[in-house]
Amino acid sequence: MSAALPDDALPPVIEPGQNSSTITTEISAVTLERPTGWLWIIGLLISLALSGLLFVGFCWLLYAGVGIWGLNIPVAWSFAIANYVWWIAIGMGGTFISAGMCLARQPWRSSINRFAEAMTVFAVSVSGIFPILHLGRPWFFYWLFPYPDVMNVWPQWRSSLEWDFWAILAYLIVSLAYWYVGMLPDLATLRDRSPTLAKARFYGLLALGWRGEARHWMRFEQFNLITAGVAVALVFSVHSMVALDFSEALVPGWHETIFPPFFIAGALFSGFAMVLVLGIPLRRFYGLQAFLNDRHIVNMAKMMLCAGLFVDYSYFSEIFTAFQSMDRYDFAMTLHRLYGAYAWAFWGTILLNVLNIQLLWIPRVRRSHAAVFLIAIGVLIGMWLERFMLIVSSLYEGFVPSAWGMFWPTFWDLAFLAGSVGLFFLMFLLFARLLPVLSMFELRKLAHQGGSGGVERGGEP
Amino acid sequence: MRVGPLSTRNAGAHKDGGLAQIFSRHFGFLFRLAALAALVIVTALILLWRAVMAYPAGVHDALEQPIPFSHKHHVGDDGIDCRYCHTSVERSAFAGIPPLSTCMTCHSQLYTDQPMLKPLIAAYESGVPFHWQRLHKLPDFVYFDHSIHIAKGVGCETCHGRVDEMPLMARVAPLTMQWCLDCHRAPQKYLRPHDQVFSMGWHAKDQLALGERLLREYHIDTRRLTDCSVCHR
Amino acid sequence: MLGLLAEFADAEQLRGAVLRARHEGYADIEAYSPYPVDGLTEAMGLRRAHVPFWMLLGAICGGGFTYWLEWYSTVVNYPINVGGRPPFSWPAFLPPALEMTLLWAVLAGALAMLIGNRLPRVHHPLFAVRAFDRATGDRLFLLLRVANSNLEARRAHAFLKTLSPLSISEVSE
Amino acid sequence: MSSSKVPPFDLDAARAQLRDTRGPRYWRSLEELADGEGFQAWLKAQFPQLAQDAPLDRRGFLKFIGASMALAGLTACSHPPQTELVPYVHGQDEWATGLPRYFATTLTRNGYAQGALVRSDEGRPTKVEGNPQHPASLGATDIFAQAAILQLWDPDRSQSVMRGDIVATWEDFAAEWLVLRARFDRNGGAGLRVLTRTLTSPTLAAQLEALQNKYPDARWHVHEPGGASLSRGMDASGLPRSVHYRFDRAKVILTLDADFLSDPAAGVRYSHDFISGRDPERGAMSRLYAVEPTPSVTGMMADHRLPLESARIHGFAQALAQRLGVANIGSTGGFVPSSDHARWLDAVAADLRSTQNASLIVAGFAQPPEAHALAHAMNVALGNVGNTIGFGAPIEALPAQALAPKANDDGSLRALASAMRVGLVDTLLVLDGNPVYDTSADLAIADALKHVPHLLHLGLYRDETGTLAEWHLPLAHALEAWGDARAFDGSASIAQPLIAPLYGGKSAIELMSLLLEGNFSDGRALVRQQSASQLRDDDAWNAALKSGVISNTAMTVTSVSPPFPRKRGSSDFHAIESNILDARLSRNDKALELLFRPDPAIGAGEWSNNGWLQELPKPLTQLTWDNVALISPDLAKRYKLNNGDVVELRSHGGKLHAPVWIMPGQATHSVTVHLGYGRTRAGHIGDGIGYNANALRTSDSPWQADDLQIVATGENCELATTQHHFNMEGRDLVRESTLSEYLRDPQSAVAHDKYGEKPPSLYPDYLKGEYAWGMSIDLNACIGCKACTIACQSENNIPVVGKDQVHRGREMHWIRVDHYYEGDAETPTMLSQPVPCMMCEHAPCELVCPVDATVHDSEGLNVQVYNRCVGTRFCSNNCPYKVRRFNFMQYADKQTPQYEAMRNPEVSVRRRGIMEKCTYCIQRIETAHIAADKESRRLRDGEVVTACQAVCPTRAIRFGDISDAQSQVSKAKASPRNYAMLAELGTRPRTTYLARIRNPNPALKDET
Repeated sequence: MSAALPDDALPPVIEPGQNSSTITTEISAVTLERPTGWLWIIGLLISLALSGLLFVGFCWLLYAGVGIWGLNIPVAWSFAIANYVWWIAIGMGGTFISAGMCLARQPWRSSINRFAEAMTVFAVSVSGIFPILHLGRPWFFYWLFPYPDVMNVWPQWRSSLEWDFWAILAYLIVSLAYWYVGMLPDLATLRDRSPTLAKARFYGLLALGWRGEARHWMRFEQFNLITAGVAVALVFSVHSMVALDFSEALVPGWHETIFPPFFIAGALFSGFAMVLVLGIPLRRFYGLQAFLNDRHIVNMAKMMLCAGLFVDYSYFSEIFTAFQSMDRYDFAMTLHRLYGAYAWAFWGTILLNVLNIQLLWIPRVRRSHAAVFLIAIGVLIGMWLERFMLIVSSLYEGFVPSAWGMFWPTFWDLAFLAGSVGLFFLMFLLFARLLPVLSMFELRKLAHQGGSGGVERGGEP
Repeated sequence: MRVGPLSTRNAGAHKDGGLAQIFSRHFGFLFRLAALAALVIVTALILLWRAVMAYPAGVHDALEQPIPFSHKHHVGDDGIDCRYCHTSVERSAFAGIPPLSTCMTCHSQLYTDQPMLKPLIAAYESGVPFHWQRLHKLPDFVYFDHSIHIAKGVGCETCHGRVDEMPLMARVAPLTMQWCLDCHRAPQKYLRPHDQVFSMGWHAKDQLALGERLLREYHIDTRRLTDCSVCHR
Repeated sequence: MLGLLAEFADAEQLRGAVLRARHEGYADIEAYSPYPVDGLTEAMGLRRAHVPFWMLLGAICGGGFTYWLEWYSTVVNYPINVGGRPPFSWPAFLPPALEMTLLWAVLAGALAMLIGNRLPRVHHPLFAVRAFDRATGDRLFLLLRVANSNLEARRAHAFLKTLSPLSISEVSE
Repeated sequence: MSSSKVPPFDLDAARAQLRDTRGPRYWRSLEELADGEGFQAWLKAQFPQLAQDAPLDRRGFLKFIGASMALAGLTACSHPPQTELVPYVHGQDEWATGLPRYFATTLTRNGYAQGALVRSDEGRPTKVEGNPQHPASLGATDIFAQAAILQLWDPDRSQSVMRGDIVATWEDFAAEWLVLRARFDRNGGAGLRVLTRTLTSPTLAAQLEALQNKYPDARWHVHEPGGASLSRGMDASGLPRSVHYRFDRAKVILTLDADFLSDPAAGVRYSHDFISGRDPERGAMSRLYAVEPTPSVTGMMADHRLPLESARIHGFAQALAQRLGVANIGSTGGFVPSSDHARWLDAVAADLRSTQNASLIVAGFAQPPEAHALAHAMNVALGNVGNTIGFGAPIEALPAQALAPKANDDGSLRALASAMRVGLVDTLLVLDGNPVYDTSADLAIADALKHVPHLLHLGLYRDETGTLAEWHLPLAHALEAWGDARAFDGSASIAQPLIAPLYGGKSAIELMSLLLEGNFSDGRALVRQQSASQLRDDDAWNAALKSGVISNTAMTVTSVSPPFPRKRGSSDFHAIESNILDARLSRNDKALELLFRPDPAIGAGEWSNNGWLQELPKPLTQLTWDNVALISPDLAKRYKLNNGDVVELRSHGGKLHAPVWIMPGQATHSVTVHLGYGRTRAGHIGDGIGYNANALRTSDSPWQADDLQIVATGENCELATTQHHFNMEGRDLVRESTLSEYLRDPQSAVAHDKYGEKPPSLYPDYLKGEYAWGMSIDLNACIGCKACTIACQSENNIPVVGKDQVHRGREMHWIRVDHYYEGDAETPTMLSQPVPCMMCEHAPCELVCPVDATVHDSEGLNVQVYNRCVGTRFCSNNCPYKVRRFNFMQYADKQTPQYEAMRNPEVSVRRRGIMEKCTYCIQRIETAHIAADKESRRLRDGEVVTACQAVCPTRAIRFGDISDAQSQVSKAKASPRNYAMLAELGTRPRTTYLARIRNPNPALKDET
C-alpha cells in the first residue's frame, strides 16, 4: 500500500551529516547538560501527585478491602483488571518495536527502541500492581508461587490466573534485562562524558565497567539477538495468557478462541499508540529532530493503523460469531453489549478504535504530528474502554437472569486508574532525565553503515 | 543545542582534577563482592524463612504453669490413666481438662500441706479457678476431633509425646499442616491396636504390617483423609 | 605498564590495524569501539563465545524443571480433584513451563554475557587514560599489551606509529 | 457497639447462676471456657475479671501488618496466639464437653405455639430447628423461629429495669408495686388495666383470670398488631371458636384473600398439608384458586389467581355463593362481575360442585366477618364441614369483657384508649407490646397515655412504649425463661430456658406472680403447677419437656356447623358497606383502596431490629431493609411511576410519603403498604428505615382504607433488592408442566433437554468416594417462603451486610430463592426457585482458582477452603449460577461479644477478602461422619440433614448419598421431573431440580 502513498519524500532515518561525535554529543547532552525544563518539573509534580493518590488508595484498600471499589456479584472484576490489561498491553508495543523489528532488521527503529523499551518496563511494572491489589487478601499473593510451604499445598496450575502470574513474572524480568543490558554501552558513554565526578560515579556503577571491547560486543550481540527472539515469543505468549484469563472461563463474551490473537493485536495497537504519545513530545522538548523525524512518525502511524485493522476485524468476527452460532447466551450477551446498559462503552470503543484510526489512511494526517498524537491518545482511551466493555458487559448479565446486576465505579476506581497513569509518567519522566533516551551505539552503527543515506524505508505493514 | 564534534569542554571533566580513576581498584573489588554477597544473602534469607516455618516456635519448651503439675509424676510414677482427667477424649472433639474437684479427690488427703498446692486449695475453696497455660492450640479454621483419632487407634503419645517423662508439659509436635498430612497420608505408620492407644512408649514389632491390618480393621477410608473438608470448614 | 593504546577515527582503520598487529605477531591485543564493528571479531580471530549455548541450557532447565514440578505437585505430592480434571492435565501445564523456558534463557544469557565479559568491573587501568574516554564516543582504540621492558615498549610504539593513529598513549597498571 | 452495655460483673450473681444447675439452666461449660476465639469475647463481656484480653487475631493482624511484610513472606507464620485454659471448679460431667445438645422448647408467633428444638453449643443457644413432634412444626419452622436466635443475642435488647430514664432494679419495682397494690386492694383494682397481645399461654391466662377475680374492677385488654390467625373463628353469638382446616384433604381450594401458607399460627403446618395434597407422582393433585388484591405466597402457588380489590372480594363471594345456590346471601348490588369474572366464577363454582365434600373455601383475616360468614356458608353448602374443615373450642385466651361485652368495653384497644382519655386508667401494665408504635393513628395512644399516671412496660426492647413508661421492665426472651403456650390445634407445650436471662429479664408469668402474690415466684414452678392436671408426676413432666408437647391436649374437633354469625350489634348482616369501592368504582375508576399488611419479613414491628429478617429478601419483590407501597402496573402507567418513586398517600386526612414498587399481579385499584417500619426506638438495626404505615390506619377498619389518593412527589429513593430482573428470558431454568400433560407424558417438563443431566465430557470419571452427596429440590413443593435462606444464615454464621451493601449487590445469602414472572403483568404466573451451590462435578469455579482454594473432596463436595482463599473472585465470575459470595469488606462482626457467642462454633467465621458459598452444611456431614466412623458403620440415609432441608415446611429439599439407590435423594432424582439447571454447560450439577407441575382448570386454560 505504501507504494501508493508519496512516502518516498520522507526524510532519511537520521539526518545526513550525523556521525558518531554529533550523535554522542547531542544525545548524551540531553541527559548530562540540558538544564531541567520547567515543563518537566510541572509534569513531575503532577505525576507525583497522582502517584500519591495511588498510594493513599493503596493504604485505604489494604485497610478496608476491595469493597472500596464498585465491585459486586456478578461484576466481581472491573476497573482494576481493565487497568491491568491496558497497561500490560501498552508494554507489548515497546518490546515488539525493539525486539520484533530488530529481527526484521528495521534500522529506523534504532531511534525509538530505547524509550520504547523503557515504556515497556514501566508499563509492565504498573500493570503488575493491579492483579495483586485486586486480590481479596493481597498479602497472600505469593501463594501463587510454588514454594515448599508447610501446608504442602501447591498452586493450581490449570488456572489461567496462575499462567498469567508466570507470564507477568517472566515478562517483567526479561524486558528489564533486555532493556538494561542494551543500555550498558550508552551508560558507559554517559560515564565517560560526565561533567562531574558524582555523575561519573553514578553512571560508572550502572555501566558495570563497559569498555566496548571487541569481546564485549561479541557476547553483547549474541545476547541481544537471541533475547530479541525470546522477547518476541514472550510478547505473543504473555498476551495470549492475558487473553486466556478471560477465554478460559465459560462466560459468554469471554469464552472465545479468537481472544489470544485479538488481544495481541490490541496490545500492539495500544503499544504503538503509547510510543507515539511519548515520542512526539520527547522529540520536541529534547530537540531530537535529527533522530526522530517524519519517517519514524509515519511508519509508527502505519503500524498503528495496521494493528488497529486487526483489532477491528476481531470486533467484527466476535459479533459475527455470536449471531452465526446463535448460541442463546452468547447471542444475548452480544445484544446486551450493543444495546444494553453499557452500550456507551461499546460504541465509544468503535468510535475511537475503528473510526478514529481510519484517518491515518490520509498521508497528510500521517505526517501531521499533532494529528497523529491526538489519534494515538484516542486509541489509548479506546483500548481502555474496550477492556472495560469486554469485562463488565460480559459479566453483568450472565446465564441466570435473577443474578443480573450493574456495576458503577466509585471514587477509588477512578483514583487507581489516574494514579496508575501518574506512576507511569513519574517513572518515564525520571527515565527521560537520568538515562539515555535514544540508543546511541545503535545510531552510531547506523551512521557508520551510512544509515543516514535513508536507503531503506521499512516498517510499512 | 548542538555541541561541536566531541568538544572536550566538559567530556570527562572530572579527570582534570588529576584524579585518574572514578573508582579505586579496591572499590572495584568491593563492588563485585557486594554483588556476590547480595545473591548469597537473599538465598540465605529464603532458606532461613523456610526453616522458621517448618518448626514453629513453642515446640519442646515447657510453659510456666500456676501449679507445676507433673505428668511425669501422675502418669509415669502413679500410672494414672489419661482418661481419668481427660474425660471426654473418647466422646468429644475436646479432650477435656479436669475440674479442680478431680484433683481434690486425692489432694484433699494427699500433700495438702505442700506449698505448691496452695493455689489449688485456694481456687477450690474460693470457687475462682486459676488459668492453665495452653500448649496445643490450632488455628481457628482447623477442626480437630480427639474422639475420632482415639477411635481409629492414634495413640496419645503419637502427638503428645512421652508425657510420662515430662515433669512440666511441653509440646512435641509442630502442629503444622505438613505434620498432620504426614499421618493422614500414611496412617499405617502410626496406628495402634485399641488397647495400646493410651499407653506410653509402646512399639509395634512390625509397625507397617500392623498398620496395614489396622487400616482394614478400623475401616479407615484413606481416600478422604487428605480432603480439605476433613479438617477445614 | 600494561601496554600501549592507539586511537583511531574510524572502524576500517582499526580493523586494518588489528590485522597488521596480528600479522606482526602481537598476540595479546584488544580492540575497543563505541559501536559493534562488523568483521572486527573475525579480524581479532576471537573464538565464538558460548552465550547461545548457555541460553539454550537455561531454557531447557527452566522449562523442564517447571514442567516436572507441575507433574510432581499434582500427581505425586498432593493429588487433588480440581473440577474433575485429570491430575496430570498436561496441556494446561504447558503455559507456565513455556514462560519459564523463556525467562531462564534470558537470565542465563545475561549472566553468561556479564561473566564472559568479566563484568562488572568498574575499575580498569584503561579508565585512567584521558583519551580512552572517547572509546565510548567517537573513537576506536587498539591496545597492545607489551611486557614491561623498554625495548618491547619502544618496538611496539614504533609499530603503532606505522598505523598512523590519532594518538598513542601509555597504559599503566 | 454494645460491649459497653454489658452489665458490670457480680460474683454472687454468677455463683448463683452456677449453683442453680437445674435442667439446662447452667450455661458455663468446660469446652466453652477452653474454646478460643468465640469465647474470649463472651467471657470478657460476662465476666471482665475472668477474661483475659482476646488474643490478637491472626487474620486481623495480617490485615494491617501483612501487606507491608508480604514480600518478606513472614505473614505465612500462622502460629496461634498463646491462650489459657480455665478449669471448672466442680466437675459437671453430665454430657461430654464440646458436644452440642438439643432441647425441645416452645416459641410463639402472635401468641400461638411453634414447637422447636434448640441447639445448645457449650450452653449457648445457637440454632433453632423445628420439633417433629409438635403439630405446628412437624420438624420445620418459619423464618421468625429461625431469627429468634439473633433476637436472643441482640445487643440492643433492654438490659435493665428503668424508672423513667434512671437505671433501677427489680427490687425497686417490687417495692413500688407494693405501694400501688395496697391501693388496688382497697378499691378493687379500679383503674388497673393490663394490655397483652394475643395469648394462648394457660399459665398466663390463669394468672390474668386470677387478677380479674382478685380485682373485679381491673380490666384486661388484648391488642394483636400482626393480624389474627385463620384458625380463629366466631360462632353465631360472635363467640370465639377455633377453626381447623385440612388442606391435605381438600381437592379444590379457594382462598378469598387468605394467605394460609404464611398464617402466623399454623402457616408451617398448612404448607405441609397443602403440599402433601399436591404430589404429581401420586397423580392426585389439589387445585388452588386464589382471589386476592395483592400477591402473596399463597397466590404464588395458586393454579389460578384472580387479582381483585379487597373491598370487592365480599361481592365476589356473594356472586359465587349465588352460583353455589347458597340461600339468602344478601344483595349483591355492589359487585358487578366483568365477563372475565363471570367465566371465573362459573368455572370455580363448577369445579367446587364437582368435588363433593372435598373442597375448601377460606377467607382471610383482613376480610370482614360477613365474608367469613359467606365462606362458611359455602363450605356448609358444599358439605366440607367435617371433612376439610372442623371446629373446636377457642384457643386464644380472651378477657371476660370480650366474651360478655360491657357498654363501650369489649376488651379491645379502642375501649382502652377511650378509657384512658377519660382518666379511668390509673395504672396500665403492658405485657410485651408496643402500642405506642403499632396502633392505628386515630387512637393516638401516645397522647392518651399522657392521662395515665403509671405506665408499666414489660418488653424485650425499651421501645417507643418503653421510653414513655414510668417503669420499663426487661422481658426475658422465650429462650431465657419458662413458659407455656398452645398451638393452632390446641395442644399445649412447655417452653424451657436454654440460658439464664442475659440481662436479668423476667417473663410475663414471673411478673404476674409478683402482681398477684407480691413476690416473684420461679417461672418453672408456675408452669409446673399450671400443668399439674395434665402432668401429674415428674416422669410425665420430663416426658413433656423432652417431646416438647403435652400429649393429648389438642382440641376435640367437632363438625358441628354453627349457624350464620350475625354482624354483632345488628340483626342483619347482609347490608354491609364493604363494596363501597364498587359503588365508587362504577362512578369513577380513580378510586383506590389502601391495604395494610404485616411485613412478610419483619411482621408488624416486633422483628424490626432483626438484621437477618431485615436483609431477608421479601417474597416476590426481593426487597430488603425497606417497606414500599405496592401498586399495580396499570396504576404505575396512569401515574407515570417507576420503582422507587416517592408518592404521597392520603387517607382519612392523614398523609404519608412512600416509595412505590410496581407489583405484577396487584389488583388495579389496590395499593398495599406494609407495617413494621418507620420505627424510632427499635435499635441500631431497625431505627429510621422505611415509613410508619400505622399513621394512616384507623381502628374501625385496621386493614384497609377506601378513600386513598396518591400524589407523585417527584422524589425518588434507592431501594435495595437482591434481584433486578424477573424475566427468565426464555431460558429454561425453572421448568414446569401441567398435571394433565405430566400424566400423559411424565417427561413433558424436561423432555427438551438435549443431553440430559450429563453431557459427554473428555475428562475421565473420578473414582468415587464412600459417599456421593447430592441434593434434589422439588420446585412443585417450594412455596418460596425463604425459610431455607434464613436457616442457612443462622447455621453458617452468614453475616448481615446492611442496606448499602445489598444495594451494591453484595448480599451474602448462600441459598437464595429466585422469583420469576411469566405471562402478562396483570395476571402473571409466578415461579420461585431456591438456588444453593450446585456442587458441579466439573466445577468451572475450581478450574480457575490459582491456589486450590476451591476443590473437590472425594465425596463429591465442591469445598471452599477459606483459609486458602486469596480472593481473586475468578471463581464467582466463572460460576454460571452465581451462588458464590465474597466478603468485599469485613462483614462478620468480631467486636460484639453477643454475636460471638451466637455463632455456630462448627463453622469458620469468614474474614474480609474471602470467597464463600454453600457447603451442603459440611459441618453437619463431618459431625455425622465422625459419629458413624467411630462405630465403623455406614452413614444412614437421613442422618445428615442440611439446615435448609431441615427447615423446609414442605420437604421440598432432599439431601443424601446419590450413590445409594435407596436413599431419599436418589429416589427423588429418579423422578421423570428431574433436571439440572444449565446442564448443557457440562457442569454436571449435584444439585438438581424437580420440575413444577401445575393443575389448571381446563375451563380456564387460555387464562393461565
